[in-house]
Amino acid sequence: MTPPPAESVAAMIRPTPVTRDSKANRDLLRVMEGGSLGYFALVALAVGAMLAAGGVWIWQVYEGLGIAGYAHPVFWGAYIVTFVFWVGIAHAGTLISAILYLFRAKWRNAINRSAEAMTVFAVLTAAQFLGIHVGRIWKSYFILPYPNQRALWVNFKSPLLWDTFAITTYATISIVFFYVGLVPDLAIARDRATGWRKVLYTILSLGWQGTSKQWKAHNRTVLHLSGLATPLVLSVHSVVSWDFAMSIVPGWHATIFAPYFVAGAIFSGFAMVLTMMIPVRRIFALEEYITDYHFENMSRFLLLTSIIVGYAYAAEYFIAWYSQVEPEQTSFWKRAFGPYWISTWVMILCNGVFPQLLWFKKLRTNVPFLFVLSMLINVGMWFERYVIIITGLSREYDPAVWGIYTPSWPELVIVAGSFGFFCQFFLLFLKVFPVVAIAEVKELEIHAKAHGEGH
Amino acid sequence: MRSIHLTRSLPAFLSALAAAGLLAWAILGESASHADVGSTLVAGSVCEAHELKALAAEDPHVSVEIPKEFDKSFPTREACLSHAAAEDPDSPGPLQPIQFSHKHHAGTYEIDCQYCHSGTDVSPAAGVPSVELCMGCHNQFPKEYDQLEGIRTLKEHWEAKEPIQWEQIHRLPEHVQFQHRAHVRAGFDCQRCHGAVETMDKVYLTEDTIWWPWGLPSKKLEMGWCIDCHRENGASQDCYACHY
Amino acid sequence: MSEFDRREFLKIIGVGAGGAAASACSDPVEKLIPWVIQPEEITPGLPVIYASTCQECTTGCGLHVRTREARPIKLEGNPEHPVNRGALCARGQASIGRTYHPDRYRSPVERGADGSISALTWEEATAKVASAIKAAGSKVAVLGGQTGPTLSALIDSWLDAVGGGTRVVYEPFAREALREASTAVFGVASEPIFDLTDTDYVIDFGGDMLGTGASPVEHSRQLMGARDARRERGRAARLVYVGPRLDETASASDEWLAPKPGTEGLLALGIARVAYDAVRASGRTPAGDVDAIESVLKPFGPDSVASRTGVPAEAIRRIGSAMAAADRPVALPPGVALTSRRATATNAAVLLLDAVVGAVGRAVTIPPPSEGPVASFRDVAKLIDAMRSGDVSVLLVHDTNPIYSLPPDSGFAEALEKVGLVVSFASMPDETSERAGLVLPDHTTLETWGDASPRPGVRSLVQPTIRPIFDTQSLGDSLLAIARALGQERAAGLPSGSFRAVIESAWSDTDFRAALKRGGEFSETGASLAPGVSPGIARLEFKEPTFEGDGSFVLLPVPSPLLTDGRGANLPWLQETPDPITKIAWQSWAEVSETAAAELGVTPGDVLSIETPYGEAKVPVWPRGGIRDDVVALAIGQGHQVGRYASAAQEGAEGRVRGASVISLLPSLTDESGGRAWLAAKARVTATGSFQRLPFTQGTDNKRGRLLGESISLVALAKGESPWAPNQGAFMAAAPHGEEHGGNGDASDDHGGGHEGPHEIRRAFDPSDDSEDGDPFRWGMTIDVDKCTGCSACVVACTVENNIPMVGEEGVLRNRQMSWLRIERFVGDGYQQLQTGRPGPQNHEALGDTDVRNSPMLCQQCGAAPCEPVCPVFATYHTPSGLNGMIYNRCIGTRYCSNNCPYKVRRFNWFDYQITGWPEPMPLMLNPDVTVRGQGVMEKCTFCVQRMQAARQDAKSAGRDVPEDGAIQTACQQTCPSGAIVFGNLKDEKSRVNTVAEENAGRAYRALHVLNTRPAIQYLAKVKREEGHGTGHAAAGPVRPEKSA
Amino acid sequence: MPQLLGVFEQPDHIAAAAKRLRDRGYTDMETFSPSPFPEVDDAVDEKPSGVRLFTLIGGLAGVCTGYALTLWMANDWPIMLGGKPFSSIPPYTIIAFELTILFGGLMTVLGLFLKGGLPSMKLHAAYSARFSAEDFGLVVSCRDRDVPEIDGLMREHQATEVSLVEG
Repeated sequence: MTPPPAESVAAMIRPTPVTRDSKANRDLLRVMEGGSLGYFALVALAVGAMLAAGGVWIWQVYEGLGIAGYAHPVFWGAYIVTFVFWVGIAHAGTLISAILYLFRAKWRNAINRSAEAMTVFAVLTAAQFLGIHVGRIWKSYFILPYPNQRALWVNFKSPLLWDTFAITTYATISIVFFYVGLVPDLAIARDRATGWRKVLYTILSLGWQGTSKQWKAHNRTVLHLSGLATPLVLSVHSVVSWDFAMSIVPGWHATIFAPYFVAGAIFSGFAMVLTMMIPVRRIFALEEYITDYHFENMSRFLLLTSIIVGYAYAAEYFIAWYSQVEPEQTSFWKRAFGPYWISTWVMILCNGVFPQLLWFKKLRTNVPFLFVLSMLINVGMWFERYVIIITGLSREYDPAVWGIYTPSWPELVIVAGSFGFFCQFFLLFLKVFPVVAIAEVKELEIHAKAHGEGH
Repeated sequence: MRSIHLTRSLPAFLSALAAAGLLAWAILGESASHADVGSTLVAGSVCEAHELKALAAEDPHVSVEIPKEFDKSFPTREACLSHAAAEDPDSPGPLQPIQFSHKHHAGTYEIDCQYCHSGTDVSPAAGVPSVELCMGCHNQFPKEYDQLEGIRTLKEHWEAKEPIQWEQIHRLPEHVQFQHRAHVRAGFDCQRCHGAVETMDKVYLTEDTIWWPWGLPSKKLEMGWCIDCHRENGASQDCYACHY
Repeated sequence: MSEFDRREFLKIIGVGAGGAAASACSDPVEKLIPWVIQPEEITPGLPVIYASTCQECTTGCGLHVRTREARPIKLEGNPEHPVNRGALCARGQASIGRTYHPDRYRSPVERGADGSISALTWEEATAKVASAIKAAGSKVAVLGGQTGPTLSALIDSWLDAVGGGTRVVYEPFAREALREASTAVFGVASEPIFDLTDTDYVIDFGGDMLGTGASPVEHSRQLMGARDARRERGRAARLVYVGPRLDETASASDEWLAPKPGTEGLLALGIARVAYDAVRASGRTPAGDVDAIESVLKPFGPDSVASRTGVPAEAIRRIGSAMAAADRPVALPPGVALTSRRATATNAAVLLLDAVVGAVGRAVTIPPPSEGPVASFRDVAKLIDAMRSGDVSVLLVHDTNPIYSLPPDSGFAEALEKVGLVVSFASMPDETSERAGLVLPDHTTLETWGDASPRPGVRSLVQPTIRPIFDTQSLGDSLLAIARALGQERAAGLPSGSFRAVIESAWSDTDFRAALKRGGEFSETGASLAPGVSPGIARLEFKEPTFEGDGSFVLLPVPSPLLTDGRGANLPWLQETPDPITKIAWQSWAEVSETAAAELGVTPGDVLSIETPYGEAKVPVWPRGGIRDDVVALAIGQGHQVGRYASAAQEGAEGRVRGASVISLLPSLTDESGGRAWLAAKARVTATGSFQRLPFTQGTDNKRGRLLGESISLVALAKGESPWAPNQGAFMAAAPHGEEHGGNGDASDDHGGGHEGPHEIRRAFDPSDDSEDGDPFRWGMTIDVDKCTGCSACVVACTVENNIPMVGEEGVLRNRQMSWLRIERFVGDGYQQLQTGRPGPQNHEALGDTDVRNSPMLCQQCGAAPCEPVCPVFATYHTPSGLNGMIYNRCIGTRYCSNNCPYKVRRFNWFDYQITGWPEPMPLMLNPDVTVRGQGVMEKCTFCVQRMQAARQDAKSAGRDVPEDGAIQTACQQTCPSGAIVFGNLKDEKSRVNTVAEENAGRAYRALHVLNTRPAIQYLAKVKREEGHGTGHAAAGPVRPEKSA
Repeated sequence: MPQLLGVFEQPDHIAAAAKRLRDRGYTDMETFSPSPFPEVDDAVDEKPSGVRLFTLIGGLAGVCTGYALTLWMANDWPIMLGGKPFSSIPPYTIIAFELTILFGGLMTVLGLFLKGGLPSMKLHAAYSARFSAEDFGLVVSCRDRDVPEIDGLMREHQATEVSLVEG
């Protein structure tokens, strides 16, 4: 064989031309740059709220749970309410990334990243409340089945233990899922970043370079994680609902609870995604990536889940009446017309009635309206849990010891702090990680380009 | 006070004596038999006297001088040694307000545990003997025993009608209700939990650790340790047996 | 858990002999402090029980003082004592707290002119008093409450010895009118004794004998024994109550009449007249002067009486003839609340009725007049005059608090200013001792010697059971010391030794040691007379009393069953125990009828202004059905300014008055014979427009037909089959009362359940399912709702036995009270009540309706306990003996168990109550056998497991492997005056807990058993004896008009 | 041994190129693509990734652990609760389920790392930022004399440029 002609080889050796970056990269990485005064103001607000709550919590540990508004027989209050609320919020992320992934609903690409992020942060926030609400936080490690000198284990029959397992599993899996999806984008960022970000992304991106082996494994992993996360997300909120359904409290003890809670969770989760993404899209001018089309799809989901939730409300009342069990009837009567009627009607209006407006396409595509509605739904869903927990407990079997619970200010501070806790993470996320799954968005672009060239 | 001081540093004191003895023997050889006053050892208390006698007995070359007032049989040598050992800060266990030696009482003289710790068989609590009980015996003992600091302290308490504040060694948490009588009735020796007290001059918490299959230790008086024994002997594992 | 714990006892064992409590308390826990000299009878770790006598009121119940390491930890009734036979009331249970009260004087103190306080030694104090007395000559006066005979005699001889002077005995609740009446009717000046044993017809003219009467514990026992449902086949006692207000006795009665306040005497005469005719018709003649009787009775025909009292003539005739026909009837006189200005006549009328129906000499005995001074309000008035005119230069006050308990109108406070030196012997500060120049603090009952003679044939001893905690001295010794300080010649007339010696010499006629062991000398054959009616009765004139003031409401001052005349107000245990009727704690309330409330336009908690010519009080209102429209009732006892718990100091407002004192509204008037008249004022009642939340512990008395406090009619009971058999699960009790209460039947059909209810349970109840097969026990209880009067003795007993903390008024306002045992009070079967909004507390009483069910609610120790499986850490679990265990040190405080408990009997330590709530030296009374709970853990009734464990150990030591039936008594059972609670082993067929339940199988039910929780507690339904009467509520049926706020 | 880097703009082009080269026997090749394109990955090597096995093993381990843990602990010290059996499968199934998911998920990620060669310390010499933009890269190692042929093949399949990789 003869060696190749020298000139042809020489011809090939030329400096590679400077690469032209893709639009998606530029637009989406830009989000992470710098940070306006407003941004830092928000961060300060969030962190402040969290610190205030932390202070109150330390005081509570020192002084005793009595500083909260608990009144016999209502032994669960705002803390558990907020716990369930955040667990609910956590569900949209996994749903969007996992379930829609399995259904090959490509429109998810625009929002799944931020949704997953929310999942992670929401679960972390929720987990705080398990600790905040117990009487002896310093002994709460008893709840873990760890080998100990006492030779004493834990009670796996208790829904609270199911909770512990479900929440920890959910936190782990959603973090993993979030990160795995992030790796290719981190590589993109790595290739363009400088300074400390360069170092950070180099480490986090694990030397990703999009080779065929990597993509193969990656696709497979995402598929399997989606497959695992889908039943998980359904189980988690079922388990949370069983905290109530497994008890004998009138208004809690209902078979409908698991599906009802899951639907509610997805409902509130989507609402929260909207609440967060609408401003983000506006501020960072991402209209091109997060389009009204995405929002409309989400509002379709809102409509669907709202109908399910509304149906659950109706079913509860029907069963209470139909069962002819006096305590059940009383409990539900008190719910609607008793001391807590305001909460109940807030819940019914915000979750059951207002979302029906989404039947109109005009409103589905009206972003400001969606924003307001999503806010209302968040409020409504918090009150849903409040109504279920508090009214259930305040009117039980022994009329002699019915009681009224009203949250005390320390409780409310801590609840507010939980929002700060959640938001600080989300704000941080905006500046550190690509807010949209760039690689996946690009996949669509490239396809489009290819087909644009008429194949 | 000197005697007390000497007795307290008894081990050092003895080794010093031995050294002195050897030195004398090395230098003076045979002539040490009529050693001069300089190398004569003088006892400052009955307890020292006991030690010097013992020394002289095993080494005729050492010349010891026992003043008349210290040439007594009481307190006995055992008493002196126990008393000294009971206040040895280097031995395990906390120092008690009185140099009381369980070895001396329960070991040497084989006094039954329940003679002092009465009620163990009928009551949940094991009684701590009253000063009166101690005095019951110690009143009858010869005056010489007052040379021991412990005895003097005891009598001071008795005069002042002041209870003695012992250091507690075997202590369970507040939420444990222990029934001594149940365990005594079941025929367990005190040693099962309290260790071989009759061999201790100064009582301390003996080491007794069980290992669970999952590789964790449970130390004496910890819950796992109790449970282990309860399982071994088919005793109740009802939480209410101990916690209420 | 908490630093301050049962080990505290080991720490201070030395105190028993060393007497250095204060110093010992500060020692580190790791110290073991034995005795210097160990008393024979004391084995550390084992309780020692001493017999003594309760001094909380003048009844004189026998005590068993349970001590651990020479420290009283619990008071129990002395089973041998004829008065209380082992039971004890709430007040007696709480009185242990006096000894450990943080307010107590630590030593004698002197109050300077500028109010400055300075501590004195006893020598100084004694010297000061002595010199003052020397100077005063005969201008010395002793004002004190009723004391034991020996002390009383000593005081008299002491007065003579120190140079004369006046002595006044003053008891706010003295029953002078009764003594006077007995003088008039029988010519014997003494208080008759009423024995309800085996009575078959009892009529109480407003004495509230079961709550605030002369001897509630004794009368509860006797009455409940006499009307035991098991005797219904024979002739169980009927109880008729007469009074303006539905109080404890009325709630327990079969028929309740509410005549115009003050006309009870007239009603008695009316009944007596009917009875008299019947008696004569049956050929009997009442003993005594028949003409006098007839002349007195003549004007009181049923119809005229009916018009004057407002009681239907039919009732008068019926009751009259029933009394005459009865085999062993008895009528009891009115109590404090109804001592009007004609109290003597009223009492006389009642005694006359007794004489007419032949009760005298049987159920009613007249003891010979007691020697020694007796309480007299007239003497008090005299003393006040003397003080005002400066004839008293040294006043010694003991065992009483006149500044609080005398109406301001009496002028005592002003007169006190005129007294040179006031010496108080109070052991803890009260309004009076706060104005005393010198305080020589007395021992408490548990620290001192003494005796009492409740009645002829019964002498009982008081003996010290603990070394004085503080530098105090018993009254007797103080007096002797003063006398000696005055010099030999004066002291000569007095005994030389200590007061203890005085007691011993007083008891020299008996075997003192034996008496000490038994608690006294009891021979039921006390000398008593059975005189006939004397002509003296004709001197009395019987007519309606007069009232001061022009208000439209009669002001009814009700003695509190817990705080008595206010002496209990500084005991947190009593403050925190809800009032048996209204379920309000820590506060005062004004009771008016619902119609009156509607006219005033007030709802519960609205503050009323109650105004008499003598004063005004602003009190939140509690409208109720069970009170006459023309009456406003206020409980006596609150309204203190002094005392950590009596005043609002507990809420951090030092010196602010807690609640309101009704006494400040009352005139200082007397009845016709000089006794104090309480029912003497009319009040003007207006709404102030302001509102104050009342600390209710029970929001509604409507049980909504749920299976909680049940009742059953004689008809249904006779049928024999239980309406609550396990296979008839329903939230609504399936119509137990037959047709005339058909309402309930409808209820059950309307509102779920009934026989075809969805919650049907087919599984029969077998206790052996609920404990391990190997285990000999399944602990259980039988509670007789028919016997429960709601007196709440069990609540206090439980609190003291189990180291349960107090949470104060704020705590109660949030329903955070910690009591493991509460008494639920329901009226009627209730109905499904669908109010809207945030309704206030509900009340469903009605005039004449006695369908009140007091149902003690405690942990049901369920066999299938909902609380157990939900605990993630096994902190609550099922013990082999079938108990529902609660392990505090394992609890992490998720509170799920409480959510899942249908009975809501679990309590949570919201704060570190034990540490913050127990000031020194209160922790010394902690029960060392019960773990002290710290912050953040759940707690609940354990059936007194500490007692079980002890008993099982004792049994084993005694060679038995199980304690025999009755060896274990729970604290609540032990103290229950009416014996409503029986505890025992359900697995043992012959145990009382089983036999009692079987004998009453017809009325046995398990609370909310449709939830299939398989409770270990069986309730026995209340029996409705008088169909038609006492059922005004049921007549209204279950569907009452909504009363929604 | 020279390496040639061909840059493509469309996935199907690079896929075709890769296929063709493999047919010609050039098996030692690697691709860089900015987004997941199965056709590209399969062109290099159609064997499926082995991640699935990891997931399976993890899941099975999880479910076993779940039941073993609960059943053993419940019976190591049996404590009565509301009259329920010590070994009650239904509640324990929940624990087992959660552990299945947990272990399965973690094992899957392990699979990603092992099969995807992550984390890798240094990047491929031919890799550059353009491949995380929109371009596709195909690197082929070959003998010197095969360079022209490969160059030709790549350009044939619309490689925008072909170059030798230094070092």
